[in-house]
Amino acid sequence: MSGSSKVIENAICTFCGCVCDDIELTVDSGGKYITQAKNACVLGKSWFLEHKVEDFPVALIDGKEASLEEAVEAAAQVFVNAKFPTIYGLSDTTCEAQKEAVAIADYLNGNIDTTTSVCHGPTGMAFQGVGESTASLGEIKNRADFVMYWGGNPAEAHPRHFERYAVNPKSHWLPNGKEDRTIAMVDIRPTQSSMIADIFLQIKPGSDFELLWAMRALVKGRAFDRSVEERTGISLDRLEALVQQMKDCQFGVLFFGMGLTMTRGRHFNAGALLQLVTDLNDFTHFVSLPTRGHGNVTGADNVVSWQTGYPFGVNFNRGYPRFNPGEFTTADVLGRGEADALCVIASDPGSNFSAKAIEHIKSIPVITLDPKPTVTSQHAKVAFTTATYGINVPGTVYRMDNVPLSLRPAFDSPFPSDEMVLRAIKERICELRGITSNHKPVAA
Amino acid sequence: MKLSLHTLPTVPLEAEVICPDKFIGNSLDAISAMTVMHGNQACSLADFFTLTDDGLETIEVDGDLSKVKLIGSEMTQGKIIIKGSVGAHLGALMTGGEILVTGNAEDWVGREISGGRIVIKGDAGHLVGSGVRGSDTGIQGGEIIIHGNAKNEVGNGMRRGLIVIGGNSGDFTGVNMKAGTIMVLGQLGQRPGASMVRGTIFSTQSAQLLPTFTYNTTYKPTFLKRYLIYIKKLGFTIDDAYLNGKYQSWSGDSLELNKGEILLFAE
Amino acid sequence: MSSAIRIKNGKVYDPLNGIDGEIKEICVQDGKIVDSVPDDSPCIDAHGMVVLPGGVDIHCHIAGHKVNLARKFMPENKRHDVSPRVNELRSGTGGSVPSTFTTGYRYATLGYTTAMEAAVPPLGARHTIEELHDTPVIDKGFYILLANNVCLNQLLEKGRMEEFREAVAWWLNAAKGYGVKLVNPGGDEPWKGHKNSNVHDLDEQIRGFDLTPRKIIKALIDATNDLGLPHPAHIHCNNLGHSGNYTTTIETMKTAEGRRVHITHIQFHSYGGEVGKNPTSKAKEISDFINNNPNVSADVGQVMFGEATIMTGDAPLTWQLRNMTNKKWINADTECESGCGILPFSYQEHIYTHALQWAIGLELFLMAKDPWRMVLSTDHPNGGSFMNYPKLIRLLMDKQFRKEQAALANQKAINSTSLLDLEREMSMYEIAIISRAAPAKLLGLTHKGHLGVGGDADITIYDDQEDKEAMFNAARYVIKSGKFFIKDYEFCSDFQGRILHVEPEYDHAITQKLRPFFEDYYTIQFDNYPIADSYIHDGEVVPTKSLS
Amino acid sequence: MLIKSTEIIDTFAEAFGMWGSRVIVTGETPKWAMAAARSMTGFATSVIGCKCEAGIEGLLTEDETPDGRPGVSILLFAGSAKGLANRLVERVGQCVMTCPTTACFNGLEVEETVNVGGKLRYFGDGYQSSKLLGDQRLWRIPVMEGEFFVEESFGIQKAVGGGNFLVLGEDLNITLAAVEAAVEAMQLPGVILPFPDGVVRSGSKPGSKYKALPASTNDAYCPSLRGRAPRTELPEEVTCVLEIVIDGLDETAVKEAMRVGIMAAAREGIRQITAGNYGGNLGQYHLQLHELLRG
Repeated sequence: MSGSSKVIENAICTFCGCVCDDIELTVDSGGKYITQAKNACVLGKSWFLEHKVEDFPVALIDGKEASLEEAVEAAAQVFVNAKFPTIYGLSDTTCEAQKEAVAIADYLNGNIDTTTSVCHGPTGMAFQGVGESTASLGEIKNRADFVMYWGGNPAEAHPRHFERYAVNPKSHWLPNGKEDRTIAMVDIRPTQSSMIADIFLQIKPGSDFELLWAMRALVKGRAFDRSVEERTGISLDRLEALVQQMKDCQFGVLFFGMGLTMTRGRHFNAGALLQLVTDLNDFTHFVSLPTRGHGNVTGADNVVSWQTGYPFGVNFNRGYPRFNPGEFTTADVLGRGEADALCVIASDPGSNFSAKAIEHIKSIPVITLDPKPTVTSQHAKVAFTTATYGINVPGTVYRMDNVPLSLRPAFDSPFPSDEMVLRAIKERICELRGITSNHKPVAA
Repeated sequence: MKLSLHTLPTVPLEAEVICPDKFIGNSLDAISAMTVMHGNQACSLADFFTLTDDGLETIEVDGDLSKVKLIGSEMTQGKIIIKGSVGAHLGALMTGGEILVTGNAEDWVGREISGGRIVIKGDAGHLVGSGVRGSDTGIQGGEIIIHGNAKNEVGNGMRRGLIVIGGNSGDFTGVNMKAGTIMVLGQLGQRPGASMVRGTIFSTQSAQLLPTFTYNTTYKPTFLKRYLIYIKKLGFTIDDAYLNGKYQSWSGDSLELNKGEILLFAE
Repeated sequence: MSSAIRIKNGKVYDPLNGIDGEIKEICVQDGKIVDSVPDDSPCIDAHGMVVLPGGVDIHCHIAGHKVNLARKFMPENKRHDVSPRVNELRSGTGGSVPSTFTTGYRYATLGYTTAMEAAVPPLGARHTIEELHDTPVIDKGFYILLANNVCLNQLLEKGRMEEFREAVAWWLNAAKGYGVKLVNPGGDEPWKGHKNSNVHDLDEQIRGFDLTPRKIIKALIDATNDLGLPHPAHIHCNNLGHSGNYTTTIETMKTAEGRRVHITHIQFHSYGGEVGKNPTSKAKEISDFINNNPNVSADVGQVMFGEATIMTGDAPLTWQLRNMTNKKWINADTECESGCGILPFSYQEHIYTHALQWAIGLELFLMAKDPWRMVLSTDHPNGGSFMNYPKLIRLLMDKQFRKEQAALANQKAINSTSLLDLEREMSMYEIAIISRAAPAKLLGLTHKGHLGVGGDADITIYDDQEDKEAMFNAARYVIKSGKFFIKDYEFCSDFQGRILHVEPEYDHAITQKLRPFFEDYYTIQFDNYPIADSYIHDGEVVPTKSLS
Repeated sequence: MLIKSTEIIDTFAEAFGMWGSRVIVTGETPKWAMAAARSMTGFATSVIGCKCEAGIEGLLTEDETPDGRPGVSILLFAGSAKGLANRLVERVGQCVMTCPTTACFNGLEVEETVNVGGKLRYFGDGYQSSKLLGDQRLWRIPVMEGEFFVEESFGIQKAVGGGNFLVLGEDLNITLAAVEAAVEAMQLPGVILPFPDGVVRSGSKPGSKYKALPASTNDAYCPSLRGRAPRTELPEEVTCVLEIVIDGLDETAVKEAMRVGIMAAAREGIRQITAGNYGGNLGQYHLQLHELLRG
């Protein structure tokens, strides 16, 4: 690969859950970095353009450079010597790697959890309680004449969400695009996103549940107390008008973000929203979607679900999967000081978990897989440098609406993929544990 | 039978074998050899506990058991006394018998029980007397008595039975309740009774209720006095003011059947 | 491990080769049935045992987006049905929607070695294949949903039939599908676009299109036949579950005008009575029609009492069921292609409708004159888990057992059917037809469902027991592609099965017509839509008959 | 046998098997509990004409009642379990539910129960709700003043009705004084005296010359018929006879009540104390006076 630059069409950006697949990447003639990322948003551009293959060692053991084989051996030893090994992260890697991670947890009788538990885990729990009505993003692009965002700021977190999926697109059913849609926002403060809204409800912090509950009562025609005006800061007149609009639309959608799911009330907030949308289906077609963050967090949910039956927070201590958020979710397992080994794949709990959890991380052997050094990898017993998915590594990722896509990597990396490292560790664990495997290695 | 913790577990210890039903008819040796799961390692009870046969059927357990889960799980009879604090899922799926804990308990005390009585002298974690995620059914009977505070989701999905919290309860007390009684002698957290269908939530303090609850009256509910006297006999100190006082009665959740009630002390 | 196996002294049932319980030697070499193997080959003495081809499930829901939604949805119903890891066999969970590994192992444990996922929106095909990769042992394929496809509907309303057929072929290739599935043809548009309404008549105009359900059905029956697909159009008729829907079902079958067609879970489409009132059995009318029309085949979609999960592309149906049961509910739309609904369900003996459904399914089995065209399914997990198959087989083989079970169900329902008058007991040969030979034949899988030379060495061996439920519950040996999965009741190895798909020929010019549609209607790039060949790790292209 | 100067006849009181129940009525004040109790035990003297026999067993303090309020304990008896169940529903419904502030509890912890609150609940017109405390199911029926709280099931048990003794006195005043003293002494647990303030003057014999009547005046003990009746049981000096009838939850309680009653009634001026029997063919219990007095 020398001389001319290479162009990758329809490349896939995994920076956020939008997983835009219309990026045109230009790779420099040396095949070492990306010079252009056409169609990408500001976040996507920096994701692609700032990605450089740096001169890190492939692995560190106790902070000292080590070969891949040595590191795999060291990691396998950490794992097999643990009584409660916990694997965490997985939202920024391919489904192929995620599968290997679940296999390791299974063969170790360990614990596995993804970043879902700290973002839309509450949504998952709410969904288990009350169900949902949802749609793939194209249906929203095509049909949604009422679009509402609750507790999120897509303009900044998912810059192309409006343009590609929900606000601007013109379609057979909505030939005038945004003009044919009503855009509503609910948030505790004006944001970049709320500027484009036809309707903006600025609610008092911590009153989402009450507002959703009052809206449900309005939809269902049930009694409720006017005090909700005072509690939420939204007048009943406005609320009634809004609910009427929601019932009257042809196809409504309610997107929601972590402003709803990670504030007090958590899974109940999400559940209230999902139930509101379900209630609205007695009048019209209405769907909801969490605006999920990381590139392949939705894939992690899917892989863990199909392999174990449960979406996140899965424990194999007894030889079969068990699920219990709060009990087997990583922040809790570490916060209570329960895990005795931790493997982090493409995540950095060392920088964002509670002080208690971080203190515990420092007290146990940690294995990290990440393209770059992280706060967590500073404490790692074994730290692998891996290639970046989507840029260097092929594989499958899921968009926030559960639509899977095959990655189109731009150039090779000298580093192994997460999948390769994890498979090597898995195979070594099986050897050490005497687990014979007939699984043929899967061709990439 | 007396058990005394001699080795602190380093990771969660799952010890559903500590249960009268499992011990009955077994020798000390057989009981000592019963399997507990220390993380992913199968160990014996004796690896963690010193066992002494005092000839009594009551099981007495000593030590810091806050990492020991599932004690008394599926218990149908007899008594367990825990001198200290205890881990999650205490008495899960219990149908009879009694468990007494002198210290605190972690989450999921009395998950899905349908009978028996659990008494915690200290505080309890989240989801006291609740069902599992995804299920709409919590406890179906029995009594859970917490003398201290409890965290969120007390009695989630509760269908029958009595839960008493001597101190404060967390958010969403009695959420999704189908029936039964939750008595909180302290302050209710946010949004009590959300989605409740039937049942009673009581508190000696005022509380901010959801908009889908409507005020009925302030009166002296006879049945409540019956309940207060009942729990007084269980060892709670109940002020005469509460025994003879008036309570605000609220109905909800109007999004469901609107047959639930919240009673808040008024005067 | 030598790849040769000899099975001797077993009682062999191989209906495709006309073998009805003969003691016959079966030889296996390199994954295929062969004439003979070297004398020193490993040998199973199957004395006192019954040797059958591996089971073939023509219609189930085991992989893909909606299946996975159902898994995530119901953590509560599988806690007590776990599947622990056994050596390298991966762990999992059961319930009515098992995890992928458990699905593969459990099917194989029952002696089933092939299963077809019945409803995949092409946009979700990649996801389905991902899951099928993790569904071990069995061979599998899937049908793609095309009866509510906006692009195809637009071609159809303009009468561009050739392009329509080309597009169907393109879609099968792009999605790596095995067949074409129709679910509630034309119903998605009113559901998504008109306040959750639905179509109810085959000749009703579909809102927004100059089109009727009948036109869609006809076009897809023709396209599948014209493309020479191994399996014809696989139809979930309109009005599923509604009282009086049997006329819709008969009309749908008539639409085939003598061409091959498969009606799925026909039990759910065999109801008399008036809409909104209690259904009655029209099993007789449906059976008569099928008995007299050899171009039509069906699978039953038997309802079994107990836990189930409703999981279907027929979203309006699940919405109605939600309003009846007041349980948690999922709706999930896929752009331009499909809808989907999910809810937990339980069939209870004492409930009139459930008991009636149970009885109608059995009537359909027992009234079928040609077992080759009325095959076994529970529409897993809709009518109940595939784990119910052994019990269902016993219900068909054992009149006494059937009567005992009927006595436990709602008597008003049972007595309104002819079930108690049906004295037929299916033979082992007939069971081999409805669970093995016939589904393989209907699927056009010439190398499956039989034990003739050249066939796939998918073989199950059971102890010959009086209690057929116990017998079919525990295969003693399961051989898949010549490899032992179960040997003397024990799991002995873990391996992947193949993904079966078709590659009908088409004129690549069609992509020039489809590309602009994708740009307007889809949110993924046209070039990112088709699934690369390399995505299939172990695939098998089942040939189509040439277009000429 | 003589007690003081009173002769105790060597005979027996012939008592009958009945079904009995104990009802605890509480109120905000003793007054309202008693109001309900009086109403509930009214017109319940004899199964001959009232379908049930009832009386107040005793007063209960706040500490003794299930809901910590003042209460009254009532015993109610009827000839059959089914009859008792019907009477309980009628009387709790009409006399307790109607009475301000009251609540109503079962006072008999026995195996066999009848449904009372569970039937009255329908008065709540769908607004009723139930509570389960331990094994006790209780109903809350909204009423204009608040709510009526009533237990679902009431224990019933086989009981003894018609324990009795007759006090034969020389004149009215002496006889009244004797029975009043007896009644006071007989306020014991497990028994009630169903007649007005415990005393009946119209003692009866079974049968009548009038076909429709099951019982008629006890002519052998009517002083005014001494000359006309075919037979008299009265010594010459006796001018007045009063009877005390006892219903109790078991034979022991009835006997004990009879014993203390007879002891209290025996005195100067009371010539004899005897008991009503019908030849021993009608009732299953023969309560021998001498035997019970000897203890």
